[in-house]
Amino acid sequence: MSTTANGFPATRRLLLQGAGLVALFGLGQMPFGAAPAHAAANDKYPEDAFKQKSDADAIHALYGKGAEASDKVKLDAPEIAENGAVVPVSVATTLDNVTSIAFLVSENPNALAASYRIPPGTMPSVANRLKMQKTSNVIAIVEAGGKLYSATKEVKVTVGGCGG
Amino acid sequence: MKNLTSNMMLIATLLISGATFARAASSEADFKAAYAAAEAANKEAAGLRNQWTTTAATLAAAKKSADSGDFDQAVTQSREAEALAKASVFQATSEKERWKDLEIR
Amino acid sequence: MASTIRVRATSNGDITEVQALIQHPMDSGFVKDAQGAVIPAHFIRELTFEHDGKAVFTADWGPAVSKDPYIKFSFKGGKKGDDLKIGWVDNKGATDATVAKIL
Amino acid sequence: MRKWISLVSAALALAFAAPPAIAADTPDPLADAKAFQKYFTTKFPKLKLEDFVNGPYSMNEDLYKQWQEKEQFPPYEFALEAGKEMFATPFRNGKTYGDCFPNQGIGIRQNYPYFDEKEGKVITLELALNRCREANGEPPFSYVKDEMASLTAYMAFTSRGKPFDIKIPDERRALEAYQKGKEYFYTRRGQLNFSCATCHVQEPGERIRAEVLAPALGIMNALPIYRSEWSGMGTTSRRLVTCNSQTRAVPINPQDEEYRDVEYYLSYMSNGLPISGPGARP
Repeated sequence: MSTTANGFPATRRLLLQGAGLVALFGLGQMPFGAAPAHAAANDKYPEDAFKQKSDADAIHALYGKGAEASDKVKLDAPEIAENGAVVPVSVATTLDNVTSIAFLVSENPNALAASYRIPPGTMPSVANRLKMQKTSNVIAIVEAGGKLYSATKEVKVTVGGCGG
Repeated sequence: MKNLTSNMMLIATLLISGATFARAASSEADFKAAYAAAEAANKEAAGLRNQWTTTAATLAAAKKSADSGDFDQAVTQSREAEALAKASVFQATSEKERWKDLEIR
Repeated sequence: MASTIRVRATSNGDITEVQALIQHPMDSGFVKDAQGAVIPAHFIRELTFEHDGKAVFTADWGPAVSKDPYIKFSFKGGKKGDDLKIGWVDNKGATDATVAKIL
Repeated sequence: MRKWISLVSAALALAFAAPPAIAADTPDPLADAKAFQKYFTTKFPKLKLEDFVNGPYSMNEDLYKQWQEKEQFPPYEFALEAGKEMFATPFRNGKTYGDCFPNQGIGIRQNYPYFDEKEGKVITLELALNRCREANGEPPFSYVKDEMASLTAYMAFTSRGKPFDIKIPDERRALEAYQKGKEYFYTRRGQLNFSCATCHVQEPGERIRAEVLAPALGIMNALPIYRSEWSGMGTTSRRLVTCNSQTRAVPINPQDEEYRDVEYYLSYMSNGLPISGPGARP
């Protein structure tokens, strides 16, 4: 494209068009699974766990032990969050005797986002909406029969632009 | 034809302002003149309903530099604001016809 | 003042599915306002659902739960016409509660 | 009519001395709308016409799923309820919003904006609502804030599924407003040198800084919208103002004539597509 055809010879420097537009469009894809974390039980508001920065520390504060990755924990989260302010995340499991479910966002200032107490008779399945500061692993922890199981998924988060 | 003329004028203006960059230390009077010129160009853009946010931001930066006594910087920023304002005027003028290129028909 | 809590609870005779949306800013404490001052954290800490005198679901939340939080879960039991009690308390001690009918 | 149009075209052609092939513009809204809709259905052959009212969600599976999940308990729910209550609450003089509108304001959103032949101008729903307030001794609402969004959310909700039915009376000023709206839509502005069309005609379905752009077709049908990016509701006015500032153009005032005209043009382009507002958008 010649500047003459563009019609903006003198002002081209000031117009962040063309190449800028190309650079704005298009974005890489694809997440990959990442490391799980650690693991006990809770019946009070877990003040301390919410204060921890890392996912590992938060899980430890919440349960006092670590978790093992399990394909019986089905974590559903978007590949690319439409907006980091509202990321729908849900988990379901085929595990028995589930007593609690927790969600962590590894890269948030404090990793623990939510923890749910599941009494007998309540289904081991929860959907909620979380805030994500940036691209991060989302970890779901399921406590079942006193043991911890986890599933992890990376969710991409990007900033707003002229979309919508 | 009209576009071409304003185009040439704009190039000329940019060349002139470019040439003056090389001058020695600027005074408050230099700043006031440069700032007034930028404001005038931005007013013209307003008349065409096409001001740029960056012009306003650069004008504000120029004022801030002047307030802190850095008139060299203030003059440079005023000229940048003027160039931006003129580019927005040029854009509005040329778009009066060019918008049709994109039309779905 | 309308309730901050919206609930939809439906029973299929065996399982009751509950969805709730709560009006709350859920300020994280990491966001600045237009003047550059940090907006202090303000979020719901605990949300409970009770059916027939017992808790069927309890949420412990931190500030990373989205503004106007949404939750969905289900539990066994609960008939059409039963009451479901919902209540929350936030980190400033504010509370709200409501009773919804299972449909 | 015809005569006037050809006169204007001639004047335009003279004023800008452009090649006659481009300047031979006889405003023909019906043909424009047909071409406009065809452009989008050709670009997205898998979509049905009514899918376009769901904006970017129709163009991306991952987004569609997130939207479906949000719609289970949509984030505009609170605004909708607030709007319903406001709409039913009488002004201090005992009258209501309904008294200002045909059919008490219920199920009429699809007819806005309309061209007021007496005034010779486009009247949008937001403008009509504020005029209603002022006529009843109430101060107008901000065009970009929550109250206006709530009111229009409720009014849109009562029109859900009804196809846009924008009329352009066969008179000079109406066609002029239409043409100005079209010009506004295609005119590049701001330092980024973007027009509305750059994002919403040329690139819908593409990601710009990772956001999937909404197609211009059907974009008005979903308004007002709850935008996750705003963590709140936005009116049509807010949508237009932010579009401008995102291209680094200084926005004009809400409900200035250009904005009313572009809303008129865009709504007309979506004639026949159902109202889907209030909507939820990224």
